[in-house]
Amino acid sequence: MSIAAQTMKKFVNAPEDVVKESLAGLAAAHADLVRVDFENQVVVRKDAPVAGKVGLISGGGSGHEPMHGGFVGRGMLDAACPGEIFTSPVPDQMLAATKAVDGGAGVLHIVKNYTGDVMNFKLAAELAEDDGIDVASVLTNDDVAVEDSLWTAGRRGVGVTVLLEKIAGARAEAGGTLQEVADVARKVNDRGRSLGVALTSCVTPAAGSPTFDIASDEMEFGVGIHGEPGRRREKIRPVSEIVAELTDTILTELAPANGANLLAFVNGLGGTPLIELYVVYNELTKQLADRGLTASRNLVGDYITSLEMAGVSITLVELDDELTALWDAPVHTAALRWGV
Amino acid sequence: MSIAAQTMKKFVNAPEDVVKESLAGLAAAHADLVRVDFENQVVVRKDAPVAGKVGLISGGGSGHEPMHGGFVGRGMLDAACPGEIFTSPVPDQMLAATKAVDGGAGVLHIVKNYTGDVMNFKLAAELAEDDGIDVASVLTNDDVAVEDSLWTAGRRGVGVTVLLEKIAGARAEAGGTLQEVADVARKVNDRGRSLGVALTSCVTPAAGSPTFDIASDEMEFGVGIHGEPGRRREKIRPVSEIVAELTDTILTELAPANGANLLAFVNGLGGTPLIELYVVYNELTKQLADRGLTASRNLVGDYITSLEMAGVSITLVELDDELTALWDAPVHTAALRWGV
Amino acid sequence: MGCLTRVDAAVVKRWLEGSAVALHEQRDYLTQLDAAIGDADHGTNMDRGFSSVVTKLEELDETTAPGRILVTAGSTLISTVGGASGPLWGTALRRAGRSLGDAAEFDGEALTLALEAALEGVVELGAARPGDKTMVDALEPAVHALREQVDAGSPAPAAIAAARVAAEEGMQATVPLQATKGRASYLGERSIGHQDPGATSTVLILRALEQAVAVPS
Amino acid sequence: MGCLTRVDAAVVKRWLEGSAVALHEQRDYLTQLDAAIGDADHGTNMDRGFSSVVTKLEELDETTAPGRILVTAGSTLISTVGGASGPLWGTALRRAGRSLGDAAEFDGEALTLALEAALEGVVELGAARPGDKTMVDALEPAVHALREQVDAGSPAPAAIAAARVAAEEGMQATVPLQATKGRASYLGERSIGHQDPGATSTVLILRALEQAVAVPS
Ligand SMILES: Nc1ncnc2c1ncn2[C@@H]1O[C@H](COP(=O)(O)OP(=O)(O)O)[C@@H](O)[C@H]1O
Ligand SMILES: Nc1ncnc2c1ncn2[C@@H]1O[C@H](COP(=O)(O)OP(=O)(O)O)[C@@H](O)[C@H]1O
Ligand SMILES: [Mg+2]
Ligand SMILES: [Mg+2]
Ligand SMILES: [Mg+2]
Ligand SMILES: [Mg+2]
Repeated sequence: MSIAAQTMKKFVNAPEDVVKESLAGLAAAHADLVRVDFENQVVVRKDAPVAGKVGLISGGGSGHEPMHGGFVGRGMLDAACPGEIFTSPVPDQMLAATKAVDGGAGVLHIVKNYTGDVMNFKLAAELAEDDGIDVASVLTNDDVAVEDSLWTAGRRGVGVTVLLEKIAGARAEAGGTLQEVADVARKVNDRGRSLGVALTSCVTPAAGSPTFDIASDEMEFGVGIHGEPGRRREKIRPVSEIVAELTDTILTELAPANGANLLAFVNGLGGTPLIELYVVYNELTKQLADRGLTASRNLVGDYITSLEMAGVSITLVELDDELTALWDAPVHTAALRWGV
Repeated sequence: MSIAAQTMKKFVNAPEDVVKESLAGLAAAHADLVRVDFENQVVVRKDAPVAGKVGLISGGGSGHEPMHGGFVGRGMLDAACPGEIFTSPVPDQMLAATKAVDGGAGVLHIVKNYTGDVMNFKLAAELAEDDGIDVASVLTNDDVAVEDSLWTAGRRGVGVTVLLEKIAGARAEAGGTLQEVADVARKVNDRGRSLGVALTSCVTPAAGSPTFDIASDEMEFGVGIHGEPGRRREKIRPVSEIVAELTDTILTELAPANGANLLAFVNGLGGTPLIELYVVYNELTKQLADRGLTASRNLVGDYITSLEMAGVSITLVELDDELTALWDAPVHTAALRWGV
Repeated sequence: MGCLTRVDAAVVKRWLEGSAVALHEQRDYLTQLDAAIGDADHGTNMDRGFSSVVTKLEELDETTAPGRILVTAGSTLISTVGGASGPLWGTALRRAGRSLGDAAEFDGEALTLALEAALEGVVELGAARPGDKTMVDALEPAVHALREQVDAGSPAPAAIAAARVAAEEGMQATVPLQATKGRASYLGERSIGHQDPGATSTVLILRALEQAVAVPS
Repeated sequence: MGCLTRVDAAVVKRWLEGSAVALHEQRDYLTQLDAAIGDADHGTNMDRGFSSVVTKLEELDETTAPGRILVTAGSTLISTVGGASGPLWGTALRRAGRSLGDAAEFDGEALTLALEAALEGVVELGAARPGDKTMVDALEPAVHALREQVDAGSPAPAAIAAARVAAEEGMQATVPLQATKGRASYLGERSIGHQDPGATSTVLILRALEQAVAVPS
């Protein structure tokens, strides 16, 4: 296996061990926050289950780090279920996570809208209900690159997932009921939209070669976080033009109120340096100002990635007082931390 | 210019504007923490100068984000001077920063050991002294890839710089005198060593092409953060072997006490995904355990980068009670935050 | 080669083992099909799942009823595959097994009811209709053909052979279709001209059934 | 072409402007040399610095003394270059200017004292000795030759020509050396066989001086 590993530009041993070894590293680095159940491959908040608190779990294929394992902790997720790279986890993981975080107030399943994830979470929810655990599910589907119609599996769940996990987690920490936590989660998804662009492809350890080919002067506009194709392939343009189109497309679908306050999230897909993410954020603030909109809150960094893909996604969520207060509430996870 | 920009896999407008535009983004995203003096190209802590507090400034070429601008804030730096990409800032910037943060208790210059940085900071210190400001300078030189001898410009300053800025910043926040802050800074440098390895080259916006060529199955062992050559070029090996050699080489030079507590810092150079950094951390903890050493504190992520270079560096600092307490002290910057 | 009209546990085991062999042999081909319009893991997924099923079967004791075997196999797929095909094929086999109950043997009619239940489970979970360019485009015509043949009184082996042929036709018919379900739907018109991986693996599984029934037990 | 033995502000301006032109023309060549053993920015750095110097000169009024012009030029380099060469050349020109003081004109002896001060400043700041593979390997022999010629009574133009020749020899002599200062030192033995960029730009600046003095003012 190490032979295969050596032919790619990755720090790995055997490709099939990457997920488990990475989880071991996460557990060692953040033993104060999480514990990892290796048998079920689940990352669990250290003090779970928190009695009387609604439990939040999410999951999906690995390769999007820090999502979701890096979001487990106080004020965000109670557990995360990492699947193999880019492959949905199985219901057994989700069931184990659900049981591990059930503090008696029920458990919320946060599911990104991909056929595999949806089906596996659906089966897990049925199994949990059989065990008498109260489960609610919310679906994130914010990627405007995909039209939401009978002709597709629907918009994909991307950047909004991160913001929703933070905000719903704060609601649960504040004692919200399962219904209340699920409601605010759906509210974030309804008020949020995203769009991304890739300059290079990711490389999965199993494949060892790029997921898609792209010329040195091309970008994939509307790329998915698994390297799924976007709206179109085109020549790379100056960042001002790229951000202008991303912002336009997102706002057309989001249609926020005049002068709305937005949570502006500039997300790196893994291989784009921070210096460029701030250039993108600078362009975004100009675009918003031109439209009389304000980024009253922001997040800039790599939070929902696609391995080493060079690219960026922008997520905009229309805030109100409730969402702003929940966003500002303390959070303590490996990847997001403030107020504590 | 946008033509040039479009031929590289970067989100930029004109290459010569990248640094300024990125600083504008930083200022917009973190207006609560910093202000940017664009005339002098200096990032200053929002509430600087803090009366009676020793001011800490650092600086160097850009392209290493979040270092240093992302470390300006409470409990760390009072100002940062970003030069052009990979080029030392000029004394004027350092002088402006020194004046902006002088709260009457003197100013510490944190300088990475590169000929250009050292000379420019030296001239700046002289100018500041002329203006009657008390200045002390500490040099970081932790990169064991370079032997510290008459035959070289000396070990390069790399990962220790980040940890030193945090720890010395805490000492200053706690009311330390210029002498005390400088002493603890030197203590961190004396007790810390680093080594890095690159799998791919960085690409500077001005050049638009890789700084060095490297085959698809090769790695540069001991690379510098500007793409300087390391100890040798060799075939990529399994991460377990790479981390074993990195750890060996660092510990041979560091020679920590038996059973020492270490601050273990696994740093991504920009293009390596987080899932791999945790795999590296997992290997590092095994290596340390084999030697009876403990990573009582750790930091895993991209903190001192080389644009989009795929690679990782490991920094180990031997802790004692003083350094541990200062590391744990609250910090609030764009890139490092806890306890507040 | 002898022919039987009644199916028992041995036949069901041969079916699952035969499916595992075929999916393993065709693993890379299935993954290539998925690379073209999906995420290049269908072969890996099905191979991982069915090899786990084979391991699981060895743990079952001799007397286990065919229905139970299928339920166990379905649960194993659900627990080991992930992705879309795990829940889909897992549910299909579980539903088929439940419909067979605890009988030690069953006839063509019972097999037909079982596969109808399987199809129902797939459609319930995935909400795909024929023409959506999914495994349903192979499974649905197969179950239809099976029903017709059995109602017309043909013996199980012949009925299953007809089902397999119908599945192959359905599989080929996915090529010109535009996918409207699953990952392939993100491609829009660019999914046209490619054969659906899930429909392809469905054919392999039906071929394995045909062979399992054809062999004398 | 006439020759002068006394130097004034016009000559110093021609020197700096001539240096700016030469460094701009040779910008990519210098950067290539730096790419081989450094970080590929020496041409950019020197060009950026000296073009700022030229702009700055335009702001100075006619009567500014040559010494002041050099001090201003040095400060401008320090403020605009960054990297190693900014402080080094900036200090060199500032020291040279200070040693000339406010005199409106000066002779070969004063020029030699000024360049000796410049060399001293560079060595003080960078601590490089001849043989370290730096600009000192060109500047030091040049200043030596100048001193010898002037002491021997030769006119400034001839003395400066000799200095330029010595600088060129010193520059060529850097090729077989192993760098022990600056970025190039990280290469260890791999720096051998390459010409030092800073020594090369030093030659360009001395050639500009030679030409500035040769032209009648
Ligand atoms: N909604 C659905 N209903 C039925 N079958 C589906 C559906 N979505 C996808 N499929 C089938 O699943 C196959 C892909 O399976 P697989 O690649 O293993 O899962 P994933 O798409 O999650 O990677 C597709 O070729 C298609 O036949
Ligand atoms: N310590 C030193 N003393 C004298 N000259 C030096 C020293 N270090 C470097 N140099 C000169 O500086 C040149 C490199 O300048 P430049 O590339 O502009 O700066 P940097 O090395 O910071 O990128 C080298 O070619 C060498 O001649
Ligand atoms: Mg998949
Ligand atoms: Mg430089
Ligand atoms: Mg697939
Ligand atoms: Mg250089």
